[in-house]
Amino acid sequence: MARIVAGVGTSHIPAVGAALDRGEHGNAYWAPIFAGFEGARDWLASIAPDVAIVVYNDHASAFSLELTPTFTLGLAEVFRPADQGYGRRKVPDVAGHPDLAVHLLERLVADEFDMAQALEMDVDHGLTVPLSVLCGTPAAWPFPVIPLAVNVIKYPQPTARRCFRLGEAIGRAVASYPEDLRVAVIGTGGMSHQLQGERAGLWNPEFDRAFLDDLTADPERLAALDHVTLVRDAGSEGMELIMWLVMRGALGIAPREAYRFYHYPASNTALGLIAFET
Amino acid sequence: MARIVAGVGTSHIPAVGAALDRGEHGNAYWAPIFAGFEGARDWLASIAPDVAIVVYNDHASAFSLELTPTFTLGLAEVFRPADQGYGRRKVPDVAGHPDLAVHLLERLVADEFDMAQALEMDVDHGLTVPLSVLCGTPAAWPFPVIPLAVNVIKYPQPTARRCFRLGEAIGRAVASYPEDLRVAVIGTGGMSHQLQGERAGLWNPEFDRAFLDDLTADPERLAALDHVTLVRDAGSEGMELIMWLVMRGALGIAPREAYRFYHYPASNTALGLIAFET
Amino acid sequence: MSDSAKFDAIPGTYVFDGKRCREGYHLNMFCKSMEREENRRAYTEDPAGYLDRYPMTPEQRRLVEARDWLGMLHAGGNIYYMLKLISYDRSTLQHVGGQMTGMTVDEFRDMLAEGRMGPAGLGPARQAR
Amino acid sequence: MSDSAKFDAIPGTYVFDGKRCREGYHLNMFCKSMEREENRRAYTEDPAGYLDRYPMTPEQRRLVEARDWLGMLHAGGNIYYMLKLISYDRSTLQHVGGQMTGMTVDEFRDMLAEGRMGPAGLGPARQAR
Ligand SMILES: [Fe+3]
Ligand SMILES: [Fe+3]
Repeated sequence: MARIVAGVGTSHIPAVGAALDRGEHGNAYWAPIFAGFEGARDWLASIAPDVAIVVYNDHASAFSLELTPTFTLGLAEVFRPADQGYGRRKVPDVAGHPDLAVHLLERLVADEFDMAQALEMDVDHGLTVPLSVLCGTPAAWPFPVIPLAVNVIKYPQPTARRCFRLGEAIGRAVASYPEDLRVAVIGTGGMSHQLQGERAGLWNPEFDRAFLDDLTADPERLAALDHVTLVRDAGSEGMELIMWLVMRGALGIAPREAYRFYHYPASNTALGLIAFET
Repeated sequence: MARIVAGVGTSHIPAVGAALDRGEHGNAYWAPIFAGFEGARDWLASIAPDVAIVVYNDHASAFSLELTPTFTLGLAEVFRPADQGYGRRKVPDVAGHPDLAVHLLERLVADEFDMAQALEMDVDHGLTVPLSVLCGTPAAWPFPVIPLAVNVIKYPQPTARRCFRLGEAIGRAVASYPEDLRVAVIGTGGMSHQLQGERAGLWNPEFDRAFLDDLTADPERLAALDHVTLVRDAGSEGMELIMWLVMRGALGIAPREAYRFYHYPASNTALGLIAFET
Repeated sequence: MSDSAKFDAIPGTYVFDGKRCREGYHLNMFCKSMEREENRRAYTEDPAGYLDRYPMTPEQRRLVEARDWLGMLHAGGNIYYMLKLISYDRSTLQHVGGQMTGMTVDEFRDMLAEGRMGPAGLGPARQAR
Repeated sequence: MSDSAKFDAIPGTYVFDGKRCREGYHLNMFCKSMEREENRRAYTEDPAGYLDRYPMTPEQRRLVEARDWLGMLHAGGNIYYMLKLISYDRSTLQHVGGQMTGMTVDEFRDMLAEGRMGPAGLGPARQAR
């Protein structure tokens, strides 16, 4: 039987990927940040999951205003890094896990989650940067990945509560998969940030610290956050944190925090990274 | 305040549209069928809804295997008839109702329905044939339409229960719209039919009659139908009947049946048409 | 019994599930491409060259070339995608239904008119509604 | 207070809601088109001709031509779509953030380093985490 063994919440800052791709990760600005990733990399290598479900948002790369699904599950054999206007990132293609993905799809739809299903989908920095953060620069990613894209760039986004419930349903669906698989769930985006408007560059360390703490101490408070509070306190793009709640919902009652790293500023935003074992 | 005043369930047989488009609707095969539509047309003209929500399925026209959403709400100003391989149907473009559509979208997502939202979408016979059935051949359709596309051609489809609940949520969402609007909900597809395999041409009059009866007498039984039962008893494409349950869910406790017509065969399938007032 | 075993127990019926969808992906995408006039023209002018664009299995390609509709269904075809190739051929679902049920199109139409295909398969004519 | 009024009460923040989405549709789709090399080339060769393909309002077009990012945001732009035009320009979100907050890029970077943009807007440097 499959089971969820680990969860990660992590920012997916494109500049982090660019720093690595350009070999600038050793400079004064980036070195402390990449040093902060080391502990998570070592930890994840020791966990060695068989497959990861990566909950991320597409940034108008695979989807566009013509059609915006709320939740999209990727069923393909392989996902290519998207061209976001400056060529595809020179990172490995992302192998999928169609068998588990189809199983999740069937269970989630039966469980009244109205998933969109994708058999072809390019994946943007929302998915590839967390892989770089957690795995460095291998010739191939060390595990297959099931992408789960969440709409956060076009109102109305799913509620924090719905995301948490989706995570719980993923936990049930994984537990009903017959093959022995050790599954990690990675939620990406955040932490507090705002790229737009007269409030661009927002930083709210109190909000971020409480969010990290309450993933263990009071996940119910986080699941109850409404969109107005999220935008007001975490910034218009801080809303991405709802994807960490999918991860948290999948981990069940009382996961153990294994690692944490927080840094500001990284590019225009606060960077957070937190790891859990079940 | 807006309210739902009428509901219709109707087959969306492409050959019905073709018979009308080619002027063959008066011949011996089609005349009894078009005669059966008359009562529904007169009834709907007397209701004169301000807007209709048409729950239909796309037949690989607007969507394709690359990306299949479960529920898609159309927010556009206008929807064009799709080219399904023999040119666009020569029927009027379909005007949308973006204000009500955006309101529905916001309420449904807040209510934990994971809608995809479409700002550009061609509509195929699943939507245009019911308009022909109910409105004939006007120079412009008599009311704007909000398309709600449901995946029924790729497993896993949403459950009958989920469709019923979506209808209930649509009822709540319409009731919270501030403007006075009289709304019709039209569910399309079915009735018993199967286009494929050694069982192609399936007809199950007992199932169909009980389905029509229980829309009034026992909607709970219909909402509890599982996919295996639907495919076994109503045929692989009879599954489309789940879209009538969205309509039924939207009508609330005890709608009154206003009209019914049933005919077999029409093209390869049974044709059903039923109308309700709230 | 799992859902998938229950679906398999339904006679003469093919549920387009995850497995068939993956198997039939390129076959169905070829069929869908027939929606566009420029593709129809390209296929007409050079059928083999056009089919080369879609990496089907050799068996799937043979089934397409032979217009073996039941075979395509078994090999992952989805009837709504296949319908676009049927339209390209200027054929109809009744011709295809006949082939799938082992009848001529006229026999198939008679069978429909007499209502002889029930949930359990072919049988005596149904009583009128 | 409605949700939309509550969002409007948040300083310097634009929620990409249904109204902005409709207003900004062609503006955003123009920006998105910059993802593809052939479009970038066509825009570079004939900016006015290329912009003609997207039926923006004259005001939106003026804002695009002037690279008035805050103006575009007010006129229905979505920052993630605009980012594709920012990339085309070989500019950065820090340059754009500076323009939107009325700073030079260096002032904006200093502001970030000092953590002076809180939920209520600009203020004194935040205490380190
Ligand atoms: Fe992001
Ligand atoms: Fe249909």
